Amino acid sequence: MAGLSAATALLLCVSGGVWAFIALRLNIATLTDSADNAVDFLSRTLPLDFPPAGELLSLIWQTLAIVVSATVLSVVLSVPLALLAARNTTPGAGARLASRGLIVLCRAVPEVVFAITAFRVFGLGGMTGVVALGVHSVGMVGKLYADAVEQTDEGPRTALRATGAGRLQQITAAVLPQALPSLVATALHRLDINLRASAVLGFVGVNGLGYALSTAITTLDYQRAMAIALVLLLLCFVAESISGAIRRTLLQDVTAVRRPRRPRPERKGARRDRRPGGTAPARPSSGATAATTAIATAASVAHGGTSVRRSLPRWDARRIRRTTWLVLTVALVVASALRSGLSWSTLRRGAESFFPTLGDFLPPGTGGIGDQLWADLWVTLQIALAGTLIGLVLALPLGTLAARNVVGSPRVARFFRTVILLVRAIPELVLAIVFVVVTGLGAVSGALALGVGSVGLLGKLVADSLEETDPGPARALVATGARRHQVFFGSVLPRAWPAVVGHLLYQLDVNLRSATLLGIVGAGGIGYDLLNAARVLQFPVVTTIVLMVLALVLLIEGLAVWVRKVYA
Amino acid sequence: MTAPAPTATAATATATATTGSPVTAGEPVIRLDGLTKRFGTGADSLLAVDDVSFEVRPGEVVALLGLSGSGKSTLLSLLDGLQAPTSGDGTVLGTALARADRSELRALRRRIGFVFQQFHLVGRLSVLENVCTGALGSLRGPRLGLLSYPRAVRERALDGLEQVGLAAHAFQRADTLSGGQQQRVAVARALMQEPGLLLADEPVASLDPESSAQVMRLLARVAQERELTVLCSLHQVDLALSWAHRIIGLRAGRVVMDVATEGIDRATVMRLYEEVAAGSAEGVAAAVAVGSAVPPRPAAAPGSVPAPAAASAAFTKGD
Amino acid sequence: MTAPAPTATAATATATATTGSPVTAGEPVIRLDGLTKRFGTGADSLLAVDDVSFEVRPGEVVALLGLSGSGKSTLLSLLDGLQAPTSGDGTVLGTALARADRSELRALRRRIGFVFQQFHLVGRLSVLENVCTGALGSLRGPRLGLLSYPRAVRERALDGLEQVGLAAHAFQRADTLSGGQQQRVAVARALMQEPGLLLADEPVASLDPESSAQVMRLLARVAQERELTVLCSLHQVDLALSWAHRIIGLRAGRVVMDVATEGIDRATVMRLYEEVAAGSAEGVAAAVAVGSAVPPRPAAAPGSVPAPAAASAAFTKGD
Amino acid sequence: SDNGSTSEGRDPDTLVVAAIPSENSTSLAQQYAPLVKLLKAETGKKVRMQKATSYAAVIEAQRAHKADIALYGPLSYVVAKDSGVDVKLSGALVTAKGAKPGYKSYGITRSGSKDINSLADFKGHKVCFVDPTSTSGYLYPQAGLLKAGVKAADYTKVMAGGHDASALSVASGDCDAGFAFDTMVDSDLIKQGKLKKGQLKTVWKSSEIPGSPAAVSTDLTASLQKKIVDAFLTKGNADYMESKGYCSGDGCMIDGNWGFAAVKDSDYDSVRAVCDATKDAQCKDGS
Ligand SMILES: Nc1ncnc2c1ncn2[C@@H]1O[C@H](COP(=O)(O)OP(=O)(O)OP(=O)(O)O)[C@@H](O)[C@H]1O
Ligand SMILES: Nc1ncnc2c1ncn2[C@@H]1O[C@H](COP(=O)(O)OP(=O)(O)OP(=O)(O)O)[C@@H](O)[C@H]1O
Ligand SMILES: [Mg+2]
Ligand SMILES: [Mg+2]
Ligand SMILES: O=P([O-])([O-])[O-]
Repeated sequence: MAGLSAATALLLCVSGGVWAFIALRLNIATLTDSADNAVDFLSRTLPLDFPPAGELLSLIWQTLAIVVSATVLSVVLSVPLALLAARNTTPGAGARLASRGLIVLCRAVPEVVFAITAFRVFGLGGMTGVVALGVHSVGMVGKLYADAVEQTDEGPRTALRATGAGRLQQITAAVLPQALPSLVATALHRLDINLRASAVLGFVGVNGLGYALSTAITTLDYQRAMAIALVLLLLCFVAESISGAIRRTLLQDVTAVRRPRRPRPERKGARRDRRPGGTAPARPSSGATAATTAIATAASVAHGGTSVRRSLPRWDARRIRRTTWLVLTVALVVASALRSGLSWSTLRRGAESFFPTLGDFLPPGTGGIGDQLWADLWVTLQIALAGTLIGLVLALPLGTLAARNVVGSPRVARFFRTVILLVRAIPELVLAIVFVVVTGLGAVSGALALGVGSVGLLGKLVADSLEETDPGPARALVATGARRHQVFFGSVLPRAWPAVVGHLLYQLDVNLRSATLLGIVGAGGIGYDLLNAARVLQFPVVTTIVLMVLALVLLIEGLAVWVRKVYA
Repeated sequence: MTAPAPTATAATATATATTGSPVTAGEPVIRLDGLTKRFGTGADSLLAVDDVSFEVRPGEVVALLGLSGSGKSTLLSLLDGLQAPTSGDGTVLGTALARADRSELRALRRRIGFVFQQFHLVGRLSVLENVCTGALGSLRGPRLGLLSYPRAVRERALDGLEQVGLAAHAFQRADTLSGGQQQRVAVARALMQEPGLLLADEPVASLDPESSAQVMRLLARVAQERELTVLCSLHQVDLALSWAHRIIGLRAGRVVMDVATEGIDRATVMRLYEEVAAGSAEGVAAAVAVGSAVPPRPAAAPGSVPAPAAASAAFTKGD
Repeated sequence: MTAPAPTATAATATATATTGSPVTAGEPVIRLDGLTKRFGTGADSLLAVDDVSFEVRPGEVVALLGLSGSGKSTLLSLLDGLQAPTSGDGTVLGTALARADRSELRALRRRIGFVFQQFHLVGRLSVLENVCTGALGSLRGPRLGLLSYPRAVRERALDGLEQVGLAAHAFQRADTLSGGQQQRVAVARALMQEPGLLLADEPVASLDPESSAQVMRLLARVAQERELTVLCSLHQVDLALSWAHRIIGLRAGRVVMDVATEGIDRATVMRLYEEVAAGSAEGVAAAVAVGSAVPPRPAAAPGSVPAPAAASAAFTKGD
Repeated sequence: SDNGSTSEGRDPDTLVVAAIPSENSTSLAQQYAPLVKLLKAETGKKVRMQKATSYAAVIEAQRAHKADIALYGPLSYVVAKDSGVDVKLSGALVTAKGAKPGYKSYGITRSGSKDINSLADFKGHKVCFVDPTSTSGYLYPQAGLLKAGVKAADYTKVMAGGHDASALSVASGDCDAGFAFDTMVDSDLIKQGKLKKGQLKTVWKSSEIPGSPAAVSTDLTASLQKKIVDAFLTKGNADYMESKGYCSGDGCMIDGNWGFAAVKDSDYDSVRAVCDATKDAQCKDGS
């Protein structure tokens, strides 16, 4: 019954997308007509124009310091919030609702607004940037963390519950270790989103890569813009490959089947003598000695072959490598925190001016444009639905092809991961301008830009959640000789389904909020009003708009939570 | 791999285990009164545990037998407060299941060791850390990583691993262990609690005869040394006969047999598994009659675990 | 609940099963040549399967015995091409494991039924749909939802469920089944493939004696009817003796025993599990000697599965 | 909008008007509705208003013939024109009837700071700008500083992100001195209660920055271009539109202005001069 209504709700969403698609008069013909405009535009991005090396390096380090600090801040805030928000770890319905609400609030308020607010609290400087980026990031990180926690297998946790372990103990010992790969991957994913979002740092007096990028675009310096985008792309590649390496070591055995390699020539050495001639399928029947040898081996292996009893693992290569990584990461975080201007005095100043600043935003007001706000909210919803539908159509297959446990060939998966990463690295504004050039200013270019942009996020989320499914059942279907796509539909998808649907609704919510982008390209919508109200210092209107967006986002979030519960 | 640890003495054909552990006459450790668990509602609902009432005295070693799906796992999880009963009540170690609040349940669970049928290890953690988590109930605060456990706990966990023959695998990731190895880790984890009551759900299902016997011997020894009460679902009737004081048989969620192992013969117990259609209800009923009075354990009637090397002869009881 | 389905005839004390399934003299179904699997590298690496060479003829029913962690599961998964061997090679149903490409492996797997030790059901799907997925290899195109399977497949899946006594649970979610029920679903799924070779990893570990016997009878019957070759890891020596033609014993990844069940006695097989320390290496060696020639099955020497109601007497062979 | 092209030019059914609302408007209410009605009545076409905040998007839309009329800042016009977009001026906004179009940039510091009294004194201080695309918050100030002999290396440059942020940062002491446009300092922030009158002192005023222009695409047919220019210059003002009943009272102000006045391309040479002086990236032609 619940399943039926959940399916109906999802179907309604998809039809909403189709309807919006039609209502916005999105059609392929107009697209292809003006495609040469886009080609012409893109040709103006060449040759690339890089900033001088020294300047570039300092830009990178400055940006990286703030972005790393902001991401760490978001992780630190998100872990407890997510544990309160996840169905299986929350202490109660009240706490769950409150923390979900808080997470959604962080998401509903764009970084720009956080930046404007944080500027009034902390003044100019890196600290403000860290807070603005970090707090806004909680909206995504907290949500994905909560999802990851809900996704964990309940068995081990029940086992610890049965030992009388407390809630927190159960969580640290059974839930977090299971969710760890996902937590790390999400943090790194957010890191590269924040790298690009660092344009907002321009609002707080910090020059960084993102800001240099947006400045380059607004001054029509596309050669510089694409050069910086390329630098960002490389940084994202680094983040992605680190996250990939971590996923691989942490997830181990994700791939259903390792392709048999041709056997290497044996180096048997000592045991050669046991197989005279080496051709006959010699059973170890060659005598008592053979069996004895075998059993002796068993004994020595069973007892570890070593006499030292240790209660901590040996310092083998793996442990050394892991520890080195850990130390390096901690060092980077500390250096970043220092570089980004974290200090007690700014914190104190922040504490003093927090509430007065909050006062500027209250009570909410409409600035005399209440009707227009509602109309714009409607437009925004339309664009978001259409954009998400486009994203769905593009990202589902791409994300699926990028999951290593689905396609089997690591090379194919890596190729599609790269495609997704490339899409994510294209500056959104450039994407938007391309569509403006193709379709003109307005909702259509907004929806298209959102749709294509969705591939970067949704594709990755889909690929990740497919890779995280329990490999066991998939192995079982592989063992029946099922083809890859059959294994996918028979086992991987049913298991990942709640997560995929969750991500889809999350994308809708992201697109709804990306309305600021739409405002930029003249699509109208609530995002434009929000930016404009902030620009002309009408903070009560900002509050109203944030509340309106919040209501919509909460609605989607509620739908997502419910759907996940039904399909859990 | 994993030849049994040297602590187990397999040389003697029938290692006595629970020998001489008299059931003390104190308050029952478990007292169930019409305990019932129903899954689902309406026509499709299923009575997994149906009006179960029995008592278990301190020090008793009880085997829970029954067909697949007869409600053994569900009953055990009710006893640990992991699921709430639909109706009826039970008192375990002095705690009333249906009335206990969260902290009382936690305190109760701290005193009960539980071995899950599906092991439920944390796959990504090392074997040793998995065993250490068994001590969480007696530690304060959350733990993250092997290093966060006190050295004493780690040492004790290593001892436990040695006892189940897995010391060499201490630092292997739990999800790369073989089925039987995982099961033994689960046993070691439960024993880390130093429990007063052990609930074990088919703790030797995935084990070869030698490892099974080794684990059962271990449980029997611990039971005797620490005056532990044990309730253990099993599929091996011979093991149950030789090892337990008492057998409780379930069928479709109901207790249909409750007998002392002393003096009962294998055939009688096997009737528990007989087809219903075969009209053998009376047989089972007869068996139930045998066990209708909870047997006060004679001090000299211990179960013993057959050593693996023994041929079928070992399946006869006695030591 | 889940009383065994009426199709199983438990009334007869010893249901004949593999009786009269002569091993045909054709090409071996399995031929292994120094098959080896090593996990990890360097000092910590572990030889899970160590230089294993043997042959299995069409129609043979082989039990794979060994201590926990001796490499049974690893060997089975190598045979199904689910893991790649580190060295050595094997030919299964005419396909060379180390040389086969992806599509050849898939074609091979389509002809091999595999029952996993950990069942590996898709928890969120219904029991029936899980069984239906067993037919995927012989269907074209992806399937999503029970309705997407042809009616014939669903009917066959239902039959399979009936045979393992779970028809009543067809529409229950797989992850709410009891351990033993899940295991039987896994068996039904493997049989959906109508395989030429069945690899079963402890397919009755979580089952009570009646259900175990029922499942083994089923496998034996299918083996006979369809000329199926079976390689099945087991922990129940008696079951192996009564049901298989041949026993292969593993120890630390090595084959240390390879004997026909005909004429071997339980004690000899039990030596497989003996402690190394006890200096019994010769015993095992002797056993190995017994099995040095692969036994051509005499047509009249079938294994039989003891029915549950039978007492220990049933463990003697014959029908 | 690119349907109906003929040899004489495009004659689209719908006119697309792209607007970048200026930051010194104080109202959020419908700023362009009366103008849309006017254009509709005067050209007989459908009119679609597209508000955007990205200069780049609007300029590229014009270049690709996806926008027919643009309302934007002086610098945007200069960049568009000089980068080869086919546009011509059709007027610029003025705050009151008869006024000269334009506004000024202020150099500011705290009233209390005794040692800063001119741009030359900015040397050695932390100076707040708005952002590198701002005419009044960056471009003109740069030119002013250069003229006063202050080179980029002589002070610490901070981008505050907005005119308000720049002014407030000066007030709070985050910056020693800074720049913002005139009304932000003189009235907007004071009305908001964020600044007290007399808290900041103005130590420099820029030359008049030409007003925000309206530019029409020259690939439209000549007659259509003429209709549009006429509409802007003679009827595009609060008085006319109110008389026609398109609007009433304050609702007739266009983005806070009374209406349009005639301007020539050479009026924007001052912007070009400043660009030449500063050689700043934002003046580049973007290709
Ligand atoms: N992925 C892996 N990485 C490292 N070691 C492994 C891995 N898989 C298995 N092993 C080790 O290989 C050995 C053989 O395991 P396997 O699962 O084949 O044993 P088994 O005979 O099936 O045992 P059981 O009867 O307990 O199921 C064990 O010691 C196990 O710990
Ligand atoms: N969450 C659930 N929802 C619905 N039915 C359930 C649920 N859990 C268990 N059952 C059903 O309850 C019955 C008893 O299950 P239980 O796991 O207690 O059996 P069991 O005696 O442990 O069997 P086994 O020996 O196979 O492990 C089974 O028929 C099972 O399908
Ligand atoms: Mg069970
Ligand atoms: Mg195994
Ligand atoms: O409106 P400005 O370009 O002067 O910031």
